[in-house]
Amino acid sequence: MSTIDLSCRVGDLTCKNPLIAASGTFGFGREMSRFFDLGVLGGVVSKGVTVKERRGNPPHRIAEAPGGMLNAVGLQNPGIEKVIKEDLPWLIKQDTKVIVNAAGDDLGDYVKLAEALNGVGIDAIELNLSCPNVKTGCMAIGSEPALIEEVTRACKEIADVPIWVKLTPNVTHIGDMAKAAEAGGADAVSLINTLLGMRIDIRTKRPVIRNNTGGYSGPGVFPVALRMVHECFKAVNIPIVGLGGIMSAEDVVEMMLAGASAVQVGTATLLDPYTMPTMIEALPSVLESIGATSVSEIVGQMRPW
Amino acid sequence: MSTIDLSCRVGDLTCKNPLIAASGTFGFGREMSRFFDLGVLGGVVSKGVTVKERRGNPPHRIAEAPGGMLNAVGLQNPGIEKVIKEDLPWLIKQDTKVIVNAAGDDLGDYVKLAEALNGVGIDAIELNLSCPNVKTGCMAIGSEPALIEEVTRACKEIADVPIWVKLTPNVTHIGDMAKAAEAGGADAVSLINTLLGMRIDIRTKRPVIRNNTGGYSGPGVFPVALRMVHECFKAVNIPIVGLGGIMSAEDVVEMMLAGASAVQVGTATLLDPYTMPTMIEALPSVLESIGATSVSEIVGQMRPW
Amino acid sequence: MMERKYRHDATITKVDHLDEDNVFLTLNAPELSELSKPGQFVELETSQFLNRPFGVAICDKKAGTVGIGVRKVGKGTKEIFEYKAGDKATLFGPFGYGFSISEKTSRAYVIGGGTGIYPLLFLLQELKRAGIKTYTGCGFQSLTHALMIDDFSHISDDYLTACEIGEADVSGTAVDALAELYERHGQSDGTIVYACGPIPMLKAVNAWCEENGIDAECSFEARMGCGFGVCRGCAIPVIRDGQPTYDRCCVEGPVFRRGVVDWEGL
Amino acid sequence: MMERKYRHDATITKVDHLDEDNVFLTLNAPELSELSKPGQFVELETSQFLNRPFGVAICDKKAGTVGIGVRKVGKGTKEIFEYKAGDKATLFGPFGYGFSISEKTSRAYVIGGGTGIYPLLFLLQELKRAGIKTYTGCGFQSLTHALMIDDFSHISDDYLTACEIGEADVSGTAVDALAELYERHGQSDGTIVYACGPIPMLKAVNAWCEENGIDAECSFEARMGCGFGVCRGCAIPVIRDGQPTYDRCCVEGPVFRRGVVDWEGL
Ligand SMILES: Cc1cc2nc3c(=O)[nH]c(=O)nc-3n(C[C@H](O)[C@H](O)[C@H](O)COP(=O)(O)OP(=O)(O)OC[C@H]3O[C@@H](n4cnc5c(N)ncnc54)[C@H](O)[C@@H]3O)c2cc1C
Ligand SMILES: Cc1cc2nc3c(=O)[nH]c(=O)nc-3n(C[C@H](O)[C@H](O)[C@H](O)COP(=O)(O)OP(=O)(O)OC[C@H]3O[C@@H](n4cnc5c(N)ncnc54)[C@H](O)[C@@H]3O)c2cc1C
Ligand SMILES: Cc1cc2nc3c(=O)[nH]c(=O)nc-3n(C[C@H](O)[C@H](O)[C@H](O)COP(=O)(O)O)c2cc1C
Ligand SMILES: Cc1cc2nc3c(=O)[nH]c(=O)nc-3n(C[C@H](O)[C@H](O)[C@H](O)COP(=O)(O)O)c2cc1C
Ligand code: FES
Ligand code: FES
Repeated sequence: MSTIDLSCRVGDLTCKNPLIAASGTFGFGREMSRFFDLGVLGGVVSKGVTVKERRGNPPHRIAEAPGGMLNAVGLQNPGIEKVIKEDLPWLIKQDTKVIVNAAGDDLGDYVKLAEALNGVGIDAIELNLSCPNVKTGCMAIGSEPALIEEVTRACKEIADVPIWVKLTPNVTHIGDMAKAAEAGGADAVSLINTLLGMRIDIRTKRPVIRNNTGGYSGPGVFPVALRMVHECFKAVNIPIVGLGGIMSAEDVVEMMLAGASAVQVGTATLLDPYTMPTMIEALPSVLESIGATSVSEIVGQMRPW
Repeated sequence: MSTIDLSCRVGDLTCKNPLIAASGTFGFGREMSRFFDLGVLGGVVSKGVTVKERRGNPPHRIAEAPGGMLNAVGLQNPGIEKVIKEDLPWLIKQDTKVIVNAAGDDLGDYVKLAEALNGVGIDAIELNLSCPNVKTGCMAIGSEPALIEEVTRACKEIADVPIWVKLTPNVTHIGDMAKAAEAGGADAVSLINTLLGMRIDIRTKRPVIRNNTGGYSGPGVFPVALRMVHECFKAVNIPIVGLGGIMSAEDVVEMMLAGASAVQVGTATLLDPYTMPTMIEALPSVLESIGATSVSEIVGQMRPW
Repeated sequence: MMERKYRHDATITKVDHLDEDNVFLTLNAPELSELSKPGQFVELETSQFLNRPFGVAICDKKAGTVGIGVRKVGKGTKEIFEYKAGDKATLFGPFGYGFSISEKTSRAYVIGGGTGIYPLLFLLQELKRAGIKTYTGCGFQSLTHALMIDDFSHISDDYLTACEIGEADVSGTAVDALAELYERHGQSDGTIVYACGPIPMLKAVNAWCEENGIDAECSFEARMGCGFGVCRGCAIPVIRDGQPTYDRCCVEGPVFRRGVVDWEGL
Repeated sequence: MMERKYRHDATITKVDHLDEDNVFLTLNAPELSELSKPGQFVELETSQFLNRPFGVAICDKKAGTVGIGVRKVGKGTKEIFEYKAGDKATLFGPFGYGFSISEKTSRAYVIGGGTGIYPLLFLLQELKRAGIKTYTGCGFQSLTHALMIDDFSHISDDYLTACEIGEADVSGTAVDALAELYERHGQSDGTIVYACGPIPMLKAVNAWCEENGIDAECSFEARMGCGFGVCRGCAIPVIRDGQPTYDRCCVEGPVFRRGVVDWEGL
């Protein structure tokens, strides 16, 4: 019906549309396949995977906030070996791009994960240098440009697929983090991971989340995510995958105008498992309404004052 | 009726209750006096004042976001001289504490403002080291611990009233900023100012706000504000004035449990001018419901897991 | 509990859908109707974050009701469009500096465009009560977009609809209607133009008034944070003491004398 | 447009306020009622950010309706408490692993506490249909807090209300009711306990079952992000392969065999 071209490119990777499921809100995809054929999506990023199995944090892991939620799951996952054996084979068979979100405590972990993923048949690795809910690695690495560059370079040397670096928004200068990833050879940066937040149960005087703090996501973070995507767009030449609070096809367009070559959808899926197909269905008419004939032509087309 | 003691202390300053109007959403108080007697409030922080008159940013200055709003007013104000002559005399006559929010481009500006405010009869100065909507000063200073300390110390040497330092949340380690203020001799830190954000009008492809970026405030920032208040509470010994997204008496209690000795209310007033009296009326019963007999006893009483 | 004079928990008593995009709501809000003056506005709560400003379009102090006309343009007004009689609505106001009706005013040209016409109804009501002759011109894209013609022609001493497309009293803009009305009724001491509508229309009204040496009061719109003067979000460029600066649309406005407005800066 | 099998835009057909805090909603949602099994739950949209999980309490596949019982505890349920017949509601589901009804089951002890009783109604309906004898005990704070006694006693082969305060069939907890029922009806091959209620009650049920060598299926609650297995928010401590780990309340649960639950870790 519509003649709008939805295909988009993130470096060498071409996706059928710019909607990629974000890490941690889509499992390893299989649970979602009862809702729809994953082939409708541009791509799927797996739950964060670590070298060894992780049990994750004790409950409560979730708290609510106006315009969003906090989580501190703590990277519960079966470990890379099991994921490669039991989860990825199914996911790779789906007609969509598969990106594995890799999380570690230190450089060695990231290297091990990149090595293990060689030859598995995925389309990219997303280095999670930004999870705020674990004690070591991740966000600690992701707020130090030198560490970002080092980890990225090491993985880039080993991996046989593109490396995306996922950045934390809990930093003063996000552009510097993107530059460090670029310097390390990253094929793309994805942002934002969650904002570090907290909620207290006033009755028990306890933090609602057992981990005390949690990562804040949802529409309440959208303005921050959009600003940071645009800052990175100005700072680096590698493509940007934009996420954080995207709830509608209009938000997708707004994020791409700010400079994102593709987007990821996280929390919105939790509220309605059909959210991503709904956005994909709505996207052509939103693009038409602003006079665009393809999705790729709008990337970074925001005109600052 | 209720026997709950609402009085609270921020250092040497005693307020009749912990609800202080935040800067920039209460003008210089006079516009609000048609709604209620300012004597019901714990205190009022003035709009940000600069050495010279400022015209502010061109419109649009406001954008909406789910769970909040963005603003880039750009510190429109008549300049310190006129404020002292025309605005403060009225405000000081009200039966509430008066804090002047002072904003500058550099150390010299802050010193001039502190000097000018000597003997005027206000109760404290809040150094705005955090406004994200002006090109120089403010947030640039507020993200550098050394500069925070320097500006604070210089003002502290001159001023005849307590110095509060208002911090920006757009930093990696908020605790370090609070420590710098403490090292400079600050009597209190107040936080958070707004999160730097952006919105784009997808039809015009222009940022909704003429300034391109704006400061994000409202309930959507509450979890971040709460987490940062608690981080500062752990980092320093001076009192903390907590703000960011407070919308109800329950939020006041949550913020104080996290470590705030008093709170400020900003954006909520824009949605309903009677918000602060409503919160003050509701506060005793909320405190009662958690078994407290005074507001001061709950400060920092959150029990981390 | 403290009195809340400017807060109104109203009931919607009547909903008139004027066309596919415009609705006229009548609200039962006695204190609000008691306080309101023409040109002032209210802030209406919706499920959107900020309240939405609308000019008071009708005010029946006896019945204790006010009316507002709302055009569906975005999320908030889309929600308002679905309101039904009996629904509750929270409003704040009235706010702002309205139209001034001077003792010296003898005749008034009342010019509206688009949704700018709504608040003019209330103005016309008060002008009539003050015994002032009113000549009204409303401009629309086309006749199918024209609104409330009957109400306006009924209350005005002369009324013209102007449309750029299709057949109307005047083919052209609201300012062409103004010119035609002026042609018919001329001026005398105490002639004034009242205008409310989109910026291009106001600019054209201003230019025409400049040329013809007539004073005008123009009602502006601006994105508002609060609506009552504390946030400085609603900047309108003006000239004060010869210097360009920003007034607050919600306090010094929404109605400005054309002389203070910084028309270049708009 | 793609089919949305697990999304239901339902209409509320009936609202029964059971007491000041509890409401029973009947919703017209044919596909949902077609799919639902006892112990499964739905996620109900409200104006709060996350959806709210409720066990399916009644399921009339012929009428195409489901029922849920809701207790007012916070913001979301306060909103639900105000729903009126005719209102629309969006639900997702059914989700989760429900109670299993085995061919071998001969008699079932059904134990509920607080809002945990609601999903047991649907279970009792299916147990009855399968010809299994049911002995039901529901525990409440006091008799004034007791809910749906008629419905439960009507559908069960034996029914006892237990209250810690005041006069009831059993003075004590739901587990005391269980003991009393067991006293009366004993066990045979294929006896099972089904339980749904607060953690302390489930712990007591587990301890009692341990002692008496009877198996149990217990339905748990956990804060949920999604309700369908992708966020890992809803952790329930279990023992798998001898190791403590976390299962998902929404996929492996909400109903767990008592043997897999890490009762110490709760
Ligand atoms: C003093 C005043 C009087 C007004 N009187 C009327 C009236 O009588 N009838 C009528 O139909 N409209 C009137 N408007 C315009 C009306 O306020 C906007 O159409 C409405 O706010 C749009 O809200 P939305 O959610 O549908 O649009 P969105 O575009 O979704 O709103 C996004 C944001 O922009 C603001 N906004 C959008 N358009 C305008 C606008 N034109 N002016 C100010 N803010 C805007 C909204 O308030 C909101 O904050 C008036 C505006 C002002 C300032
Ligand atoms: C599988 C399952 C089945 C349930 N069945 C029923 C039922 O049949 N009837 C009934 O009345 N209640 C049931 N509950 C509990 C019900 O979900 C909560 O009472 C409800 O979510 C509270 O929402 P609120 O906004 O009123 O409370 P708030 O405290 O304002 O909610 C804050 C957050 O905590 C969550 N939360 C609060 N209490 C609970 C709880 N007990 N369990 C899970 N999450 C909670 C909310 O969902 C929300 O995310 C069930 C819960 C689960 C997990
Ligand atoms: C429950 C939950 C689990 C998450 N787990 C991960 C994870 O394992 N790895 C990761 O990089 N990001 C994780 N995230 C962050 C999201 O991928 C995303 O960056 C963030 O939520 C912002 O996007 P959103 O607002 O669209 O959710 C998680 C988010 C949520 C809500
Ligand atoms: C319209 C507007 C103007 C503001 N102006 C100032 C200012 O002049 N000085 C300042 O320190 N903070 C200013 N702020 C920030 C607030 O004081 C407050 O720190 C922030 O909005 C977070 O609190 P809130 O969510 O309660 O609004 C302004 C905020 C808004 C919304
Ligand atoms: S809208 Fe806030 S000052 Fe005008
Ligand atoms: S609630 Fe998301 S996995 Fe269970």
